[in-house]
Amino acid sequence: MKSNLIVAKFWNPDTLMDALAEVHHKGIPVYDCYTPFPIHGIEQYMDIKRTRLTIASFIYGLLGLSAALLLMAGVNGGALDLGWDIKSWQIDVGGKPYLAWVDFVPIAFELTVLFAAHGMVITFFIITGYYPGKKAELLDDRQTDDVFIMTIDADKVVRHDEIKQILTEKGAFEVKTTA
Amino acid sequence: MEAAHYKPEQLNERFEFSGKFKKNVIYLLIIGVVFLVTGILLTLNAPAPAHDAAAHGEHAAHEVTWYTYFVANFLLANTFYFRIGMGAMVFLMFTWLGGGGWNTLIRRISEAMTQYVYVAFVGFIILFFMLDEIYEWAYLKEGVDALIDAKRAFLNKGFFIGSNLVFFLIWGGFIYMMRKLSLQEDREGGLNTYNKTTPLAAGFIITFAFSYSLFSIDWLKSLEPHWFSTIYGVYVFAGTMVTSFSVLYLLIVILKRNGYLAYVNDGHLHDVGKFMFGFSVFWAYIWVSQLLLIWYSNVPEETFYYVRRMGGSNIVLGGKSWFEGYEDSHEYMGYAFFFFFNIIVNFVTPFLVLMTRDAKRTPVIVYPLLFLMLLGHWNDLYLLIMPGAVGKYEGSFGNILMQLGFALTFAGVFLGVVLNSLSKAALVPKNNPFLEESLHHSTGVV
Amino acid sequence: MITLWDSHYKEENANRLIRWVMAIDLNKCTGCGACVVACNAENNVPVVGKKEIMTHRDMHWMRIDRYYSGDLDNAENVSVVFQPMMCQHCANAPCETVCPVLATVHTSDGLNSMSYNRCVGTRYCANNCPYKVRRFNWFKYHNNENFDFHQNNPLGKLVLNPDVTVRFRGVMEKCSFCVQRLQDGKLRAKVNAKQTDAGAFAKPKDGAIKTACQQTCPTGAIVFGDLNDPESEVSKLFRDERAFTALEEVKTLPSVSYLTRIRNQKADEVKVNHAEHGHKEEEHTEKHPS
Amino acid sequence: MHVEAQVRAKLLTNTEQYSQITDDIARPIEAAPNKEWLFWTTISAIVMTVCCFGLIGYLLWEGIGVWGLNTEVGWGFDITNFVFWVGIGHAGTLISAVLLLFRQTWRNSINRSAEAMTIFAVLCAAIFPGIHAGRTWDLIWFAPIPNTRGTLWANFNSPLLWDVFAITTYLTVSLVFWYLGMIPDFATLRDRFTRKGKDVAAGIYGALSFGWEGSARNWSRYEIISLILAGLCTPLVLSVHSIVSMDFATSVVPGWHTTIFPPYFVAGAIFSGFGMVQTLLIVMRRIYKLENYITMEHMENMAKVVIATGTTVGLAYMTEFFVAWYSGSFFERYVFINRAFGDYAWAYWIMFSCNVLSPQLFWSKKIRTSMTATFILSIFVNIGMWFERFVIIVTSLHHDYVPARWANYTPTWVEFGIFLGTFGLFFTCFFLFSKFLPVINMFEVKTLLHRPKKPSGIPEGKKDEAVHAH
Repeated sequence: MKSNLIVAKFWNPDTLMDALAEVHHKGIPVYDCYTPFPIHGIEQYMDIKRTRLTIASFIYGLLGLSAALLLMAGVNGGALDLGWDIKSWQIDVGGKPYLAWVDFVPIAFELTVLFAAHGMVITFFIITGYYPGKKAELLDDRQTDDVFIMTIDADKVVRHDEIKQILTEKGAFEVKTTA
Repeated sequence: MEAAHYKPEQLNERFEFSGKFKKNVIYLLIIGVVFLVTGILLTLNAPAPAHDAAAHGEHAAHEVTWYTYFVANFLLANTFYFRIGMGAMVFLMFTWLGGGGWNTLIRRISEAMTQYVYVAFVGFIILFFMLDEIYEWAYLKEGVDALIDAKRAFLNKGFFIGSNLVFFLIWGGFIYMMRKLSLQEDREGGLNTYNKTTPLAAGFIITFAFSYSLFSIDWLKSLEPHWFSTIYGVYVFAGTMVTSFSVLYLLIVILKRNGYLAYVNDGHLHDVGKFMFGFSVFWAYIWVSQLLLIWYSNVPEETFYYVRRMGGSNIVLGGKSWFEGYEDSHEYMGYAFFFFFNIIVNFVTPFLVLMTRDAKRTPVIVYPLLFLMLLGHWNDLYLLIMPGAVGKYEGSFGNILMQLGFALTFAGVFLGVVLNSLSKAALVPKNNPFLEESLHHSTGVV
Repeated sequence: MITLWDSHYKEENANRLIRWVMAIDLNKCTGCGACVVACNAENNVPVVGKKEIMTHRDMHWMRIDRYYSGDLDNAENVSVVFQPMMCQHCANAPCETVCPVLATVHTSDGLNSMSYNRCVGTRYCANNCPYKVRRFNWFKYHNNENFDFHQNNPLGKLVLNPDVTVRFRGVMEKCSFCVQRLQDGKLRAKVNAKQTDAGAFAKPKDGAIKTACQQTCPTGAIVFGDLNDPESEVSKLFRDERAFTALEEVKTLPSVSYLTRIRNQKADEVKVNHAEHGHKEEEHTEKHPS
Repeated sequence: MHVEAQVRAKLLTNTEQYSQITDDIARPIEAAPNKEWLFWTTISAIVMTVCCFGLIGYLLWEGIGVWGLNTEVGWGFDITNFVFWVGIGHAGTLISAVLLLFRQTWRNSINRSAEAMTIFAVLCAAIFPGIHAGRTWDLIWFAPIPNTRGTLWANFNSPLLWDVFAITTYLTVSLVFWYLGMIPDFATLRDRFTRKGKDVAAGIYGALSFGWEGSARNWSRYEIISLILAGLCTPLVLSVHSIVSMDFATSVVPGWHTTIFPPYFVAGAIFSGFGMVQTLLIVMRRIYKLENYITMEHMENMAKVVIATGTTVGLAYMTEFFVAWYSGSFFERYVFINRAFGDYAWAYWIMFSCNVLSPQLFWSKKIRTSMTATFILSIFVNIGMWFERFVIIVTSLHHDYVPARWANYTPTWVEFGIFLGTFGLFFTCFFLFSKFLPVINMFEVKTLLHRPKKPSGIPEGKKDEAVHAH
C-alpha cells in the first residue's frame, strides 16, 4: 500500500457515503475505501469503472467451448493427429454417427462453464494481487469488522488540513495521515 | 443512473385507448383479414396436396384441403396468443409467491394481458367443432389403429371437450379473482386483498401445473397420437413463458414511447429482459433434453417424430441416409429448415444479444429481438402443430399468406383486448404494499 | 426403418468386408443345452457354483429361454418354444454407446467386440442390454479357494482353451461369436489366397468356420456365416419369411435372426398357436404405422 | 437507495451492531470445543473410518461380488447412493446462486452452510461411481488424455463420461464459489484473532484470507464476479442433475428411458437438498444459538420450497404414469404397474408418501413454524428421495424386456455399511466445518443490517470504545 495517505475512519456506511459524496463534490480524488462489506453506489463517488472481468469470462467460456468441440470432434470424428503416434480414427460405437453432435452438447456445456468460471476467478486474483498467504495491509484492525475507512492520496491533494476538517465534520471519528 | 425521471402526478395516470392506438389496431385487423381471405382464396383453388400416406398409413384416406390448413392455422394462432395471456398470469402469480415486489409498476400490463385468455377460450370452443379435421384420433374410426384404440379412454371427444371446459373454468376463475382483488385493492387499500392473493397464487400455480400439461397433451401432442414424450408439458410451458415475457417487454416499450410509464426505470426493463434471457435458456435446455434423449436411444416409436421434423436435415448436415427406408420423409424435408431456424432464433440469438447488462436495458437493441423471438416461437408452435395436423410440408404462397393473415388478425384482437382492459384501470396499483419498492427498484451491479 | 442416425453400412464395402451373422431355427431347436456346454468349454466360462447361481450370477454366455403357452395351470398341456439367447451383436448396440472407455465397440466385420483389458467394469452396458446377455466377473474365479472348481486346480486348468483369455475380476464378458475361430479362419483364407490383390480381402468359404455352439448343435439349428455374401446359407435364411429378430421394436438391429416356430395344429388349437408366436406377431402389431 | 416494503418479515432479529454479528458468528470458532461436539465428531469419524474406508477396502480386496447385485440388477445401492448424495448437493448452489439472482435475501444467512453441505455431499457422491466400477484402479481411463493407443481415449457418447465432466465442473466451481465467499470472512477472523493476540489462529486464517483488506475497488470486482459465478452456477446446477438423469434416460430400459428425467431430477434434487438443509440448520441454529440469524422466516421459506418442489416431483410421477399408459407401449405400461404393485411396491409407496404426501403438511403455518415437526418432515424428505432413486434404478432393471431374466435384488451388509459410512464422512466434514469456519456469511448478513437507515453520526458509546481499542 501507498504510504502518505489521509485516512478517515467511520462507524457507519451511511456516514462514509455522506462524506464521500461531499469529497467527490469538492473534486477531491479518493484513493480507496476499505469496508467490511460491499456498499452499493460507492463506485460512482470513486470513479470506479465497471470491471471487464465479465468480458474475460465470456472469452474464457468461448475458449472452453471450442476446446470441447475440437476435442470431441477430433477424437470421435477421427481427425485428431498430435504426432508421436497420438492420433484418432473413426470407431463405430453402437452405430452412432462419428460426429454425433447431439451427444456433444453436455460436455461442451460443462467445459464452457469450467473455463469461464475458473478463468474468471484466476484473473480476478491476478489483477487484485491476492494470493494464498499474502499479508494484508491494514489501516485499522477493525476494518474487516465494523470500521469504514476512506483514504485520500496526500501527494495528490494540497490543503490537507482543510480536507481533514471536512472529513471530521462529516462524521469521521478519526482522521490521520499515514507516514 | 438507475432512477427514472417522472413527476409524482404521473403515478395517477391512466391509459387511454384511443387515437393512434385504436387506429393501428384496426389497421392490423383489416390487413390481417385481407391476408387471410386472400390466402384462403389462393389455397381454395390450388390442387389438393396428395394424401399423406406416411402419417396415416393404410388408414382411410383423409384428404388435406384448404380447410385442414385453415383449422391448423387457427389452432396455431389461437394457441400462440393464448399462451401469451396465460404466461402473464403465471408470471404474476409466481412473482407474488416468490415475494417479488419489483414488478408492481408493470403489473397492470400483465393483468391486461391475462384478460385475453377469455377470448382464447372462445377460440378453443370454436375449435371443438373442427377436431375432425386435424386430429387423427378424432376422425379415425375405432378398430383402424390399434395404438390409438389403446388410448381411446383419453383420446375421445367427450373427455377432450369436458376436461378442457373444466380447465377453462378453473383458469378463467383464477384470472377473474386475481383481477377482482387487484382492482379492489385500488379502491380499498389495506392489506386485506394482499393477504387474499397469496393463497390464490398458490392455488393457481398448483392447479396450473397439472392442468397445463394435460392441456398441452390434449391440443398439441395428440396431433400425433402415436408419439409420446413425458417432457412435453414442460416444453410447452417454457415456450409460453418466453413468448409472454417478450410481449410484456414490447408493451412496456410501446407505452413508454407514447409517454406513459415514465416511472418505469431501466431496472424493470432489465429484469423483464433477464426473464426473457433465462426462459430462453430454459426453453433451449428442455429442447435439447428431449432431442438428445430421443436421438440417443433411437427407438422408432419416438424417433419418427423427429424424422418428420429434421428428416431432411441430411441435406443441411451433409449426411447420407438419415431416413433410410422411410421413403416419403423427403416430403417433410421443408420442416428441417424451420427446425434449425428454431434453435438459432429462440436460443442462440437471444442468448448472445441479451447476455450483456446494457443490452437488456436498451430498448433499441431489444426491440428488433422481440419481434424475432415472437417469430421464433410462432415457428416453434408451427413445428409442434403442422407435421401432425397437415402432414407433409407445403410452402405455397397461399398457405403462407393464410398463416400471416391469422397471425395479424389475432394480433389485432389481442392488442385490442389488452389495451382496452389496460384502459379500464389505473396504470399504477397505488395501494399495493410493494409500490415503494418498485419505484426505487434497482438491479444492483449486474 | 426409421432412424435418426446416418448408417455406417456402405454398399461398396460388401465385397471386401464380412458381416458375421447367425440364424437360429426355432423349429429345429430342442432345447437340449448342448450349445451352452460347448460354449462354456470353448470360451473358458467359469463355473461359479450353486450359491452364485441362486443370486443370478451365472456366467454362461449362452442360455436357452423358454416360452410357454397353452393351459399354463396344467403342466401336461403346455407347448414350449426354446430360444437360444446369446449376445445379438446388434448393429445399433445400446451397450456400446454407453461405455465410457470404449471397451466395447463394433468391428468392421459386424461384431460387438469386447476388450477385457480396457474394461473398468461400470456394468452400464449390462444394464442397457435389452437381452441381458452380458456377464460380469463379480469375483476372481480362478485360483480362488471360494470357487473350488476347475479353474482352481492344475488338472482343471489343463482343459482351458489356450486361444481364449481367462477373464479377471471386475470386467464384463459375453458371447464373442467365437472370435478366436473367426480370426483364425480369416487368416487362413488370406494365406490360401496367396499374394494376389484380392488376397487382403479374401473371405473364408461359407461354412468353413463354425462357432462352438453351431458345431455342437445336434439338430443343426444354428447356422453361422457372412451376410455380405448373398449366396451363403445364412443369407438365405435371413431372407426367409420366417426370420425375425428379437425385440425388433427397440431397433438394435441384431446380427442374430430367429426363424419362427411353425406347428401343425388342429383348428381349435390355432388360438394357442397364435399366442405362442406372439413374439413375432407382436412386432407386427406394435410396429409403428407412422 | 434500496427500499423495503413494510409487509416483509425481518430477516435479522435482535441485532443492532455490525460487531455484534461478528461476535455471534465467531464465538463458536473461538470457544474451546465442547464435549457434545467432540463426542459427535468422534462418532462420525469412527463411522467414516470403519464403515466408509474400511468397507471400501474390503470391497476392493474381494470384488463387487460382496454386494448383492446380479446380472440383471447391475446397479443398486451404489448408484442410488450416488444420485442421492448428488441430489443433496444441489441445494447449496441453488441457494447461493439461483436465489441470489432472484434477489431472495433470505439466502444470506443460510448460504454458507448450504454450500458447505453441497461440497461434502458431492464428495460423498463422488465415492460411489469410483467404487462401483469393477476395476476402480483403472478409472483413469475416463480421462481424455492423449495416448498412443489409437482412439482409446474415452467415449464422448457415454453419459457416464458426461457425468465425470459434470461432477468435476460442479465440484470445483462450487468449491471456488464457496471459498470466494469465505475470503472476506477469513479476513474478519484474522483481524479478530490478531486483536486478541492469538497469532497461530490469526496466521492460519490470514493465509486463507489471501490478504483481503476490503478495498472498495476489489469489492466492486468481487461482487461482479460473484454474480457472474452465480449466473454460471445456475445452468450448471441444472445441468449436473440433468446429466446424472441421462445415465438412465438415454438408455433403452423401460422406466429409465423417459424424456422428463432432466427437469424432474433437478426438481427432486432441489427437494432433497432443501430437506437436508432443513435438517442441518434446525440442529445448528439450536446448538450455536443462531435464532437471530436463521429466523422463523428462513425456516418457513425453506418449507415453502419443499412444498413446491415436492409437488413438482409428484407431478412428474403422475406424468410418467400417465404417459406410460398413453404411450400404448406394452413394456412401458408394465414397468409402471410393476413399480406400484410389484415386488418393490413397498419402496414405491414409501417414496410416494414421503415425497408427495408428507410435504403437503407444510401448507399449515403451525407445522411450518414448529421445529420438531419440520425436523421430522425433513427427515422424511431425505428418506423419500433415497427411495426414489432406489425405485427408479432397481424396479426398472429387475423386470425389463426378457422375462427369462427377471431377478430381484437384495442388498448385503456391505452395501448398508458403506452407505452408513458416507454419512460418517459427511457429518465429520460438516462438524469440522461448523467448528472451524464461519457458519454464516458475516459480510452478507451485515448488508442486511444496513437496510434500516440509521441516523448518521457517531454513536457516543462507540467512540469511547474506539479509544480504548487503540
